[in-house]
Amino acid sequence: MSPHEIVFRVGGAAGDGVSSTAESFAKMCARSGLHVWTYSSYQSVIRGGHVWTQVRGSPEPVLSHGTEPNVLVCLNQQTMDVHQGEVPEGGAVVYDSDLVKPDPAKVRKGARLLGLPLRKLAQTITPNGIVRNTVALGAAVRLYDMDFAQVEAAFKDIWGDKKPEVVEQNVRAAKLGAGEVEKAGGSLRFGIPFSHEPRYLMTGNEAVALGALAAGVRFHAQYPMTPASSILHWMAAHGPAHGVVVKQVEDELAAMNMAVGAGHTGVRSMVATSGGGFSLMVEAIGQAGMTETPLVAVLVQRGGPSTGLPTKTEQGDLNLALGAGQGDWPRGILAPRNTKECFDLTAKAFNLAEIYQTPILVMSDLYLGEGFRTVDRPDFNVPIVRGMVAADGGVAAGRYQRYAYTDSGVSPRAFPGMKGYQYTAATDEHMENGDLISDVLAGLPEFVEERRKMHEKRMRKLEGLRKDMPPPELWGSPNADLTLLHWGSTWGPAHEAILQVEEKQGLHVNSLEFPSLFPFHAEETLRILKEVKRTLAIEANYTGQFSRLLRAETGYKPDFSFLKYDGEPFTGREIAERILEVVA
Amino acid sequence: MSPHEIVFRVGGAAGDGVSSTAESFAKMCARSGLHVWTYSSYQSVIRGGHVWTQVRGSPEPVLSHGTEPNVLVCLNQQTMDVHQGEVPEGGAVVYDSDLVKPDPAKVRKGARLLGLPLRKLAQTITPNGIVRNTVALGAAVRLYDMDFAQVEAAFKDIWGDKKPEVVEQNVRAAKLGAGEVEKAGGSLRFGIPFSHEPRYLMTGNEAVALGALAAGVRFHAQYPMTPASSILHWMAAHGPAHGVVVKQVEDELAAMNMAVGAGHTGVRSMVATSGGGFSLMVEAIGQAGMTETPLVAVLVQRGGPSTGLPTKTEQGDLNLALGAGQGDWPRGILAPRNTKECFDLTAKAFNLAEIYQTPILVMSDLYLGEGFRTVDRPDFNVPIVRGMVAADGGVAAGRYQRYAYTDSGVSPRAFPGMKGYQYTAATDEHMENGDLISDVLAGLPEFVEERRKMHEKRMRKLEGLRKDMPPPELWGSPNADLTLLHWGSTWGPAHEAILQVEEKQGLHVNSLEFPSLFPFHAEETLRILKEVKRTLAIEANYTGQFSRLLRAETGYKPDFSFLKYDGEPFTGREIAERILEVVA
Amino acid sequence: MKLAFELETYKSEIKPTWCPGCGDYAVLNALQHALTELQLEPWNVLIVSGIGCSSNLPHFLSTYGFHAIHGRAVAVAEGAELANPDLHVIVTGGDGDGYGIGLGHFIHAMRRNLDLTYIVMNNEIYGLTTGQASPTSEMGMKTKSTPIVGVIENPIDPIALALSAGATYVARAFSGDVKQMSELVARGIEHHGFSLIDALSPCVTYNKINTYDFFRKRVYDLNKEGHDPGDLKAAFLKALEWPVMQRDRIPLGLFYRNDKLPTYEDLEPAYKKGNPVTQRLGVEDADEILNEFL
Amino acid sequence: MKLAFELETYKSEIKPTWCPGCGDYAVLNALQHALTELQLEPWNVLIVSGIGCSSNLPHFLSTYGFHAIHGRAVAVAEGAELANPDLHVIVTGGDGDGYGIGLGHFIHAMRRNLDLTYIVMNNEIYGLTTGQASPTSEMGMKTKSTPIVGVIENPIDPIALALSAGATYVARAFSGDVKQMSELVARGIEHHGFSLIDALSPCVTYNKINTYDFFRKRVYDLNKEGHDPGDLKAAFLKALEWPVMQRDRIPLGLFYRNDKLPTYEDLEPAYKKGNPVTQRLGVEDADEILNEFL
Ligand SMILES: Cc1ncc(C[n+]2csc(CCOP(=O)(O)OP(=O)(O)O)c2C)c(N)n1
Ligand SMILES: Cc1ncc(C[n+]2csc(CCOP(=O)(O)OP(=O)(O)O)c2C)c(N)n1
Ligand code: SF4
Ligand code: SF4
Ligand SMILES: [Mg+2]
Ligand SMILES: [Mg+2]
Repeated sequence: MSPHEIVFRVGGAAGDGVSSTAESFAKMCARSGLHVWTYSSYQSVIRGGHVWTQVRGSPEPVLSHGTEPNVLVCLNQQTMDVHQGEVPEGGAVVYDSDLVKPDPAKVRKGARLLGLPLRKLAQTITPNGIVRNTVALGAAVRLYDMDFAQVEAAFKDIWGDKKPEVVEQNVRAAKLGAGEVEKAGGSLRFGIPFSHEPRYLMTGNEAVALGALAAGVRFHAQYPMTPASSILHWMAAHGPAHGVVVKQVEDELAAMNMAVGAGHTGVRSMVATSGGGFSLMVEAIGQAGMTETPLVAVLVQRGGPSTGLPTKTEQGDLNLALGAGQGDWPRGILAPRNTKECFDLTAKAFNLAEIYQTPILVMSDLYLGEGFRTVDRPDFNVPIVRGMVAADGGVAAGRYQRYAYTDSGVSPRAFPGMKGYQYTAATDEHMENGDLISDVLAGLPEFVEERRKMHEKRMRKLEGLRKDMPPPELWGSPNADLTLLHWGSTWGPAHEAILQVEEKQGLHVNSLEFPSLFPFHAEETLRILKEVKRTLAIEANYTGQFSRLLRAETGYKPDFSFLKYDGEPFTGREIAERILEVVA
Repeated sequence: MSPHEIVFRVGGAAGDGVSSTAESFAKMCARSGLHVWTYSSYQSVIRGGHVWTQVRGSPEPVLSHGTEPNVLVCLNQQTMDVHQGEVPEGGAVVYDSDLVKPDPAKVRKGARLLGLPLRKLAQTITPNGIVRNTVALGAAVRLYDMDFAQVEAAFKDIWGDKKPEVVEQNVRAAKLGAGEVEKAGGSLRFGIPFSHEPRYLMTGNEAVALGALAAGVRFHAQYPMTPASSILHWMAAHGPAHGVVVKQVEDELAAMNMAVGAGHTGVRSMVATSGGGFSLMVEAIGQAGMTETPLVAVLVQRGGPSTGLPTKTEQGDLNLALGAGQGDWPRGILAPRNTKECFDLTAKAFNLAEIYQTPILVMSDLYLGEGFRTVDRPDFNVPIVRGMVAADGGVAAGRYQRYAYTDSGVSPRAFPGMKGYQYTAATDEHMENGDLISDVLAGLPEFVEERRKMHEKRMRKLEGLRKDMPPPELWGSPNADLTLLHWGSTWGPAHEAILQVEEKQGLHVNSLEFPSLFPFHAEETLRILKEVKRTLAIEANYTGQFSRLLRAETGYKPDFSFLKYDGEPFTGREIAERILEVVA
Repeated sequence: MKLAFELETYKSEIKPTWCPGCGDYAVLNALQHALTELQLEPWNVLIVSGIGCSSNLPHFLSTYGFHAIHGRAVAVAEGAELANPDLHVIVTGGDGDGYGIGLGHFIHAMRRNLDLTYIVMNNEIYGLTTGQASPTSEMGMKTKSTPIVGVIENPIDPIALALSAGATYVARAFSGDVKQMSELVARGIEHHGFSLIDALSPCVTYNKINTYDFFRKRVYDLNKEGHDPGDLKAAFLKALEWPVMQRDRIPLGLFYRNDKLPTYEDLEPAYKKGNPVTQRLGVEDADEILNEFL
Repeated sequence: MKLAFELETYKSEIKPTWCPGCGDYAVLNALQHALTELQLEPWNVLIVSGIGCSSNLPHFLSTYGFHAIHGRAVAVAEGAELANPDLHVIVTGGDGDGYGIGLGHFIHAMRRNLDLTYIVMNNEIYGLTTGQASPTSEMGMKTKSTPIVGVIENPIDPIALALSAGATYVARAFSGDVKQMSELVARGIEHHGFSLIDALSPCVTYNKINTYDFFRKRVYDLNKEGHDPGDLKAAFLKALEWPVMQRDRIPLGLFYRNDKLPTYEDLEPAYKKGNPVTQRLGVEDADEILNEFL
């Protein structure tokens, strides 16, 4: 059985260059016209440990990184020990024959064992053997019958014109590897059709950064934290050329407070972090809610609690996002399901933040944020809606009412620098003109009333915001026996599972998914839920944080749940298994 | 109609000594054998503004600070302007006749107007007239027919033996005021029976501090923040004599992290703060959950969001408490309803924290935390249960398993200093012995399993914890037409309202109340809710945070709600009105 | 010559809510004088503060203001300044706010040498929370939070910290001398880089030790005594005089000034495209950006 | 004489997970030597760290350890030390952890002069997060987060900050000289009060500028050059040498030591009742406490 798709896995120790090898390979796949999806399993250490990356490439759209690798590259013995049994019939295990020994008892029947003296071969090109991984890569390229032109193009892309000798060495190394395959049986003859129409390949984090850039972000503050760091890296490298001030700051408290200061002056402002860092932003994001300052906060979740599993995925920060900041204030929470939505919803978040003058969170996770996926060309021509601004250039008649009571709860903003609109924004409760209630007026009957009105004004924004947030979406056959409920990155594996049980078991399963989580579309959700039969909630956390939100908002309790909290992303296969269990 | 109770209100500007005058008066009431309940309305400013305190004293137990004052003392014109219309027939308005003018059109019929040259009278005693308020106090004492012996005793208590001349001056001043009343019609003849059996008078914050002391707290770290500051003040003054290390530290991050360090060494450790400060503790409290470090965190809520209404009350930090810290970790949340429970539940919190080796939150609010209430003598003889500790003095056989898997999820603790039990506690995911999973092992099949087991072990504690947390309580007539749902300080006004509508309208209303909020007693609550007719949820916040929790946990949605978010505490009267509206 | 902006122009409708006699009145006054001297347009000035008595200051001015959360004023101000470098961003607040909870931001901002002016109303106490020890409270001082043996921590030496951290304009003023203070503030605002003015501003309600009198007896003008603000090492030695070395003489004036160093804004590459606030949004060259992903 | 505790005694079962050549091996080694020299009982030593490559250190020792969250190690350690002053509490971590996100705690701890020893593995980079600028990164250094013009902030001068903040033992060591480092660490642990050892500990993976070689060419022993650690002013001048004044000569050794000042623990009134960890819980004299409320 030839699989018609690539599932390439390379493993070694941290420092072995596993992920850069896999990235090059992913790029080659995308350039060959395949749909690509990657997953990197790594640990919180710079050298050592066991890391591996899987690259799935297929002429058809893909929805997960797949399961069994049909080519496995073992750069060290541990990789062999851990993964050798997973390569199916027809696949190949490539390994460094000087370092690594397979256990024939564990390797599956029909999987080709391809031991190559990788380092020695590499040393024929450079004495330090630095191109070792490329030799293996070349072997894989040959095993999959990929076009060598893409190899060359990819290396050129990576090292550019600046290091032609490196490109040349790598191309030679890849050819060496390919030659070895030739000697040992040739390709695997999967017959994968390559269109050679290059596809865009990016991580969710990069898509977030691109979406922000398209939407006109002009200030980005971040403190490094896995798995959000690559947003900072991309922004720092590319933002300034587009006029974006990008700052690595002293901590996440500073990041959020700076973003508030920047947002206050009228630029589109943003932070990105993971749960631990977001925990430190909790006080300051409430400040933005109170001063009605727009900003976008990207929260890329990882395994918790506390430092937890820094390099593993989870969806465990929803309670944190819902509860961030003392008291009630209007927040919006968007949750992209895939790379495209990372771009789209981030761009949208900037509009919502400015229209409603309040922080909008974009919640993703390690699986989505760090994994490479092919996408259609993102459309940079996103609408830019800046919301209500006080008559620019004019002068306020009388005292400017920054927090004027309105039906929508939104009041026209003015920015420092605008003549005649001077006011002071305050985190204490205040009146329409910004003057404090808290300092000498609180408790006086008319100011009790004022407080009530101002608090209601702020909270009223949630109504408009809800309407502007993307509603829940029912995907799949309309009359399904089971409806999956999920959010965020579970989208891919969930869809894959649905297609799988449809194809294999003839089951009709659909899924109700939530690109926005707050303010919650309770009515719409209930309307949909009334029509469905049974439900299975799928979440990557222990307590079912989304299910709790759903129940708090609608009273609805999913019939079944599938909770995973071991740090690994869901696979289509395990969701399919759970579906079968449930409908049985 | 003579009211048989004291409702004394004194108002002026900040800096006028309003609250200390009221405190002295409250003390006199308590010493006279009355039940006392106070409320202070003040603002976030040190001088100026309009502040007032109400002291209710009654031979019967009281449940709120009451509404209309039967003696009002106006130290400035604004107090007169704001409050003069509230004094009912038979009451009296005392005011400084040189500064303040009543508006006869606004004063109710039958309220006695008692203008006294307070400052001038005071100046006959000390040239700076510092005892001005005491003159007014003396007038009130006389108006209520209180025993002058209590006045003297109270002043002695306040200034002690150290300042006999101050005591003497104040007694003389009070007598001057009383003399003026004599001249102007004598007492109000309420005929309040004074038992003169002194009662204990304290704030909720003091009760928390006492409860902690009784339970053996040995480390307390805090950063000042209204309305939690008085916990620090009391502790700083009294803790060290009992061996408690009490530290005002640089910020709330430090407070929580220090408490974690202290808890780790084996002392009973505590922090206190309000919502803004708790926001800064969010990351570090998750650290305690992960390292399984016991500690008690007291969260005294005030008006939000952000800096909000620093001197006003609210119950708006429940979402914050429920969501604090990325990922899932086991937390307990207790919510005392009254001063006695502030003592009891704080003491209990220390036991729960050590038994379950995890942070326990005690949530109160400004109304409860800062208000003075009479209580029965707190019993310091609280049980002290320290939970599982590794064989003290012994030496661990093999490597000590700090996080050994157990059915309860609780593993025997060892403390630094115990020979042979050395281990490293880590916020990264770890194994039974504390070694990290996250650094080189995460993602390997057996450690995926290990992570799952460790996470389940931690979260399993919630089951035991739930059983040990005080369950919901149904108070009042068993077959009521309406059941109130509420938590925390709403207890008093809610009970008052229930008694009121029972007495006046013959309505049967009871209330379901929740001294613990998390882990939630879902089954028990549902069992009770099945038996009740209609429900009215009463909460001091905008979004109904408790109602959302209730629904998330049980699916139950209260039939009606009464949400208040103007910073003022509920009054029995307004709850009664809402009850009538609802049952109409 | 008639001024475009009189002192009155900078006053807001709101009367300060401080206690009568509070040192913060003098700071407000000095700041108003400095703004008048510099004739800054009120709409191009942004005053950022934290939380505390002192942090109420922005409300009393007719400029733009941002009354942030406790301890974060400097960070908020950095964001505003970076987003719109054409604004005159001035940070005001208390010793607790800036040297206590906000200490990290304070030092990191100085090492950035951002073009900010920071005026700390240092009253050596927590005013708004009714009298707890502050990071500048003297050893032994009894407060609500240190009632038994008093403060047992060394006070922060903000001048030495600022010098260590790279601030390029470091001064100390005293509310008892508004003239000197407004001069130091005006020069600080003018200064191209981070300027700190530690303003000794007595809290008449809660600090009965560090009163006007206390300071009047001890302060002296270090510049009049020949200190050269161009000499960093000398500045350090002056910084240590008080509160580290002794309690008897307190130097006021300009400790250090260095106009030769580039500011953060001078070095920030994004400004090549202009002030972020006035840039057109959207991206011109999507292709160039996207090609990297092909 | 046979030692009760050999060097080996202090090693845990876990092999360090640092990159081969990482400077942190030397720090671990120096610490083990210091513990051995001082013959501290492993069960009475608590090593507290934050998060970072360097912060993994406690796992490699056979003492007690607390591997806290990023930037909070000092605060956690203060709590542990205050709760059980009989422990030897040592804090270890990175430059980002201590001088970046943790800067506020660092300075406040020093002004308390708590009896803690703090060893900062200063590699001038963020190691664990794969190579961003740290607060001690040099101006101009290109990193993942500063790829265009490099770092544009002045580096933190931890020695000057420590001296400004009141630390009573301030030293700098280098991973290229384990002997000197273990000597400085041992004296720091012995020292009664807060001791800082800024340990220059190259990150061989992400910092290609501040390498062993870089340091070897520049370091010198300031004590051998006659510096008197009793002289605070001289210590300041030495502190400024690098990185403030120049880049060519980097002083190592003991900048400052003052044994005459009381520690926080000396002044804390609660210890009259003994070590909090060993006190009996509960209250003896409820009446006395309660009478205040009558
Ligand atoms: C996170 C947080 N913690 C605590 C507080 C309470 N608080 C308000 S002002 C203040 C300190 C005020 O002292 P300082 O900054 O010196 O200003 P001052 O009132 O003396 O001018 C504190 C602790 C707060 N608002 N937020
Ligand atoms: C609140 C928070 N923010 C960010 C991180 C991510 N993080 C982990 S280690 C680290 C910096 C490490 O640098 P350093 O402290 O210098 O240690 P090194 O790895 O260089 O030894 C960061 C930013 C975190 N764990 N927690
Ligand atoms: S309390 Fe002190 S700092 Fe606050 S306004 Fe009054 S005098 Fe000023
Ligand atoms: S990345 Fe750098 S600091 Fe981290 S272990 Fe490797 S060499 Fe050491
Ligand atoms: Mg102050
Ligand atoms: Mg580092």
